Amino acid sequence: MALLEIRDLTLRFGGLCAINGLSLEIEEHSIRSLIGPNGAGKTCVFNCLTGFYKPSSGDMLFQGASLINKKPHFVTYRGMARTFQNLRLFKQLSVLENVMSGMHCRTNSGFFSSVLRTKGQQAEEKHIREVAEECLDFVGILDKKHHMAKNLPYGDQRRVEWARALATQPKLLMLDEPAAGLNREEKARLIELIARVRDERKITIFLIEHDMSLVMKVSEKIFVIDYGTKIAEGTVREVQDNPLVVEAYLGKEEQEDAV
Amino acid sequence: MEQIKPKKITLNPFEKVVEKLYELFDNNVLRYSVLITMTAFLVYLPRASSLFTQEIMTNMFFYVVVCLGLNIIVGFAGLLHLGYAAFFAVGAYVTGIMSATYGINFWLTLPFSIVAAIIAGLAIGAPTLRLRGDYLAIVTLGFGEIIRITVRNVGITGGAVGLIGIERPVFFGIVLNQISHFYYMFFILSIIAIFVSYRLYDSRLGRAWQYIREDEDAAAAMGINVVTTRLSAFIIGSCFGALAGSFFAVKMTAISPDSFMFIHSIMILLAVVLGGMGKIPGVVLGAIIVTIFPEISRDIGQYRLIIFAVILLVLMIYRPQGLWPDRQFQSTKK
Amino acid sequence: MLKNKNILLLALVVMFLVFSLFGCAPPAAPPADDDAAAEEPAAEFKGEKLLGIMIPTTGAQATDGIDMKNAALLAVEEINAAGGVLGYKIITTIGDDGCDPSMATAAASKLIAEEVFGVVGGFCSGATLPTLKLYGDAGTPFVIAASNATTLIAENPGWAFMINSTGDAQAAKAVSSFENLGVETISLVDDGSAFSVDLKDQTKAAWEAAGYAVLSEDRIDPGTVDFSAVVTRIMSANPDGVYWTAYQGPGAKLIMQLRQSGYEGVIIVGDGSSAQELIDLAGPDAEGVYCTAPPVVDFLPAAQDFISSYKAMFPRDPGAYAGLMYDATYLLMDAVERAGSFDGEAVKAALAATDAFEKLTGPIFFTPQNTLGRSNFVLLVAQDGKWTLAE
Amino acid sequence: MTLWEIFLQQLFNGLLIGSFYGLVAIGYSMVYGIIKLLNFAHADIYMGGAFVGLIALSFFADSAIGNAWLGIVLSLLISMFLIGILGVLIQRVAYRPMLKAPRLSILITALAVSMLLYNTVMLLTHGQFRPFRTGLTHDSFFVGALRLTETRVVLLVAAILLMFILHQFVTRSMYGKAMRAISLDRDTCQLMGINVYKIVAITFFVGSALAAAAGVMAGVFYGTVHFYMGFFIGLKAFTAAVIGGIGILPGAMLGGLLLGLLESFATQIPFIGSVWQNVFSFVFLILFLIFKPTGILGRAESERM
Repeated sequence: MALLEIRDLTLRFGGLCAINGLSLEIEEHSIRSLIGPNGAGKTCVFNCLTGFYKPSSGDMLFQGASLINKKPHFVTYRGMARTFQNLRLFKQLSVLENVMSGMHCRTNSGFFSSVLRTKGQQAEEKHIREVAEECLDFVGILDKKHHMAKNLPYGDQRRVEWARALATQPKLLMLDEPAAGLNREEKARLIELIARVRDERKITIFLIEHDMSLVMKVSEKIFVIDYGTKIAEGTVREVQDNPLVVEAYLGKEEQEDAV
Repeated sequence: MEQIKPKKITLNPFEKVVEKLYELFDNNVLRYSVLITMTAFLVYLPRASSLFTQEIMTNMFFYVVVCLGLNIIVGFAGLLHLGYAAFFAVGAYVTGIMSATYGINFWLTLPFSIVAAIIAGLAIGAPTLRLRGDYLAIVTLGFGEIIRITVRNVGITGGAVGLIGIERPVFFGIVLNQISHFYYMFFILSIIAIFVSYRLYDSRLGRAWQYIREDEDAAAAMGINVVTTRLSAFIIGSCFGALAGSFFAVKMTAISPDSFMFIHSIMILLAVVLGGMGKIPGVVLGAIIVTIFPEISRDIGQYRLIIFAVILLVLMIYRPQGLWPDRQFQSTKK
Repeated sequence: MLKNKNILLLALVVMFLVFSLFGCAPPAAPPADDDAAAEEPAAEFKGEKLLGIMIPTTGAQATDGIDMKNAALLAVEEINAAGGVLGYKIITTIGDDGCDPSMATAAASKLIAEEVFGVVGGFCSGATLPTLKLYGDAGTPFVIAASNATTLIAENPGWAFMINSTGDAQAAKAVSSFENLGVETISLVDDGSAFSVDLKDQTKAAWEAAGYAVLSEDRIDPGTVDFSAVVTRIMSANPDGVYWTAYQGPGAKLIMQLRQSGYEGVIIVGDGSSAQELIDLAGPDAEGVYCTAPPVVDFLPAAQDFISSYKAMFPRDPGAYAGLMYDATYLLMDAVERAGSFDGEAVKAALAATDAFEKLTGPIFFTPQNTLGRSNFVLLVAQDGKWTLAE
Repeated sequence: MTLWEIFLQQLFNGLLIGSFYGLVAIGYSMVYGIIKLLNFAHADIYMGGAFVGLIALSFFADSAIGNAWLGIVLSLLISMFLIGILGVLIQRVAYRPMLKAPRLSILITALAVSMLLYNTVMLLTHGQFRPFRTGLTHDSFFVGALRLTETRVVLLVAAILLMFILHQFVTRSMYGKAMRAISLDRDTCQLMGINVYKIVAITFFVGSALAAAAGVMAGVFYGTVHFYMGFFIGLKAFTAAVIGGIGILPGAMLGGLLLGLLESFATQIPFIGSVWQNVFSFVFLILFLIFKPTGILGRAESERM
């Protein structure tokens, strides 16, 4: 059974961003990419999946259970984690605190246990810290855990976001343009990291990306959408040869020239 | 894509001093010795000072408590609350009514005061916290006025005259009726408030508030239920206020609607913003400034609020983090 | 960027200081405005004794508070010029109660801490209330010049003396005035403040006890935008008379709206509205409005000297409560003289034994509850843009 | 008075006060629509408008223009212009540097501006009421059972006229279109070459001018002005804006009229009366926030959960 299944998803939004009868499936332990020209509705798909937008119709099943009408925090609790296209770190907090946020939905101490600092709460805090540090170590920035997030270089801020998403202990990790703003070297490390996340942590990966070279290198299967509709699906080679895809991208370039 | 470069951190002299202090106080021995000295000094103070000083200090401790309560809402969770005095009134009136009208022991009224604050917090928090933060601001502002008008118009609260003859509390056989008693009472309360604030700040719940304050969407994506977490901050902060109000009622022995005007809410908010929202030492500093400043400069009386308004404006535009500097590097321990 | 911020912070601090300096020099204030008179005691005095003045010098009621403070300062100056009290020079200290109960307790504690021998003042009843116990505990005699809610009586541990008639006396005056004007049905309007609600309740009780009907009771909260709905309600009840028990600002608005809506009955306002400001605000609509007022100095023959020396010392009119405050100050000094010492107990006993002390506002003597032994209210009527005695 | 007469009278009272609420609510709504700021200072701008109008009027009274209404109209226009400029200044000095700042900071800034205006006027007037002398007589006449004065009728007509002009301005003019475009998507507008700052400034000018007009009209109507006069009307105008649907201008007008009517009639209900008048409208705000936060005219956009 597929880990994630989208059936006939439609989002009417009044304006730019819309999804039109999209269906796709993501198998466990796979790496899947969603590509498409600007404004094709890629991020909208993510926002629907993670509960930020409420789709107009259609269904989304994660491990067989519907995600319709589920709020973002519940979606995360169920095991889907995401990163954001433009960094959304907690800027005024330390790197470690940022990553610790991921553990929120896996823990449960409340007001009284915090104030009284009960044994259970202390053990939980220790556990949160350990998981967060392990995630930071995994992405390779454990040494910067006490820096304030906003003081880190851009590439490191990206890695904090991945660590934060990993800390939610997801089954599915959704990366929204993870390579945006990274240099060549950082991209290379990203490709390696994506593979490691899948192989070492057994996490399925679903990513949106603009950088075709990166998409070609990491993903096993690609979905292409344009104007909210899926126009192609398949391996790198299959997609590359698909005339619809070529048209969508070339058409887009023409538009850009016109602007 | 804009490349964000790491910022080179330069500190002004005050920030340097505080940064040094932070480093210094990573040392446990030093930290505890300073704390103990300070506590000893404050414990000894009533013996060596006039009633007036004690009154001001009591008032200051009281402000520390309410400011830390509001800080949970405004500073930790980033919600603008403009009717804090109303919650403070809820506590004061619950205690006042139970003790003056029904003769119930003061200490027994405290749980009721908390329950009342929770109910009031739910009543205005639940509908508004689902919406944008601005709504909360105006609703709390309105709520402050409503509570004031309601206690004025209702018989059980003693109407406009208020409640008179609230029983002084008895503590292990001692009737607390001297100003020095209340000095110690509010001193202990403020220590408890500081303690609870620190514990919350460094806890799962406290961090969740800060995540939401920093970025609501990212917090939701990390699995934090934004509405209930906000509501918890709102209610816990309100309970602080209500408890402080209960103690205020027994200290004054008489309460009236005039004690809970909009201006009181504003002064408390000002103290929180002035020192630095979310920073506990900053908030304590703000509470001290707001209570001491008018006393040492009574002459400027009527200009006080204009000065505060200008400070607030300049602060927000040029130094939104408040007077107390941020810690630039966290402790490496623990 | 950070440098820039530092400069701005500096600017903030400078602004702060400038403001404080600006504030330190009270604009156009007379020299006697200082908290404690700083002049060196003249050689003939045995020493100095400190008198506390508790009034609101900030907040919405500051105008009346400052009038009262000035009157007390004038009295003290006159007393010192006449050789002081028991050979001591009297100096003063101000406690600002801000018309707010919590500020008032702080102010009272401050005065007590400064070891004043007695306190004069008290304007807002709500603010005066919580201080009674403090003065009682400290054994400080307190002559209350203006506050007159009946609720004060029960809270008084015996150290406070009220020289303004209490709310019930004013209610009685209002009832008799309405009767004399041939009114049989009234509407009552208050603003929700302690003092105005007290007066409304007292008036209602007295009016109904006299066998007449109260047709409607309304409340106009301070700051309420629109009175027309309330006015329509009063018009629909159509009473012979309307009694407004609160302050002049909203009172003037109410009078104007009533008259503009065609109300032709009797309008009486309580002592909170007895200031000239009411007539200034309401203009021609105020003509013929009555007021149950405390003994305002303008109408007291004995007070002409007071008015001229007040105006000579301060650039303003004395206001409604200055006379009472002046009397309160003199009364306290008189009690000290009679007691022969500044000791609290002795002064308290002397105050209680006061017999027909008379200065500006008529004879002062006290009931066993320490309230004024007679009604001092007068009925005024607005004529040609001025209050004049109606009797 | 018969029940019918009371009804008519309260209906007219409600319409008049409602149109004042509407004029102030428009300012809240416009500013909220365009930069998503709850402008706390708006209520104080209304109050400031009344005082500027008072000063201008005393000027005209001295120079003896003769016709009372002419003096009022002139001071109304002067007040609208000057307060409009004040609104733009406030926007420029206090809000513009904060547009990218966290929500909380800009709200506190707005609060600080409000405190500053409010306390400045309080100091300048020593906290006293000031008479607003217009020289108008209040001879009344009857329309059926309804007792009216010239002042009331003119004010109501003027308020409705102002709303109408605003509506035309927003729907027809280039600025109005840009204004609405910015409220939909500021960043895109910037890309399309719209000078966003200029449009925001114009919004502040128009909103503040309308509040000033309401202030002057309130002065003319009630005969006194006071530094505190803005507080409740601010709260109620905001309620009106929410009732109508915040960011929607016809909604603000509708909400204002509705709230005015509700309040007037509520005064006549025995259990509510004048004592609970201010509480009543606030309860309405809460009810709307619970059941219909988008307001009467607000369309439910694709919901963000």
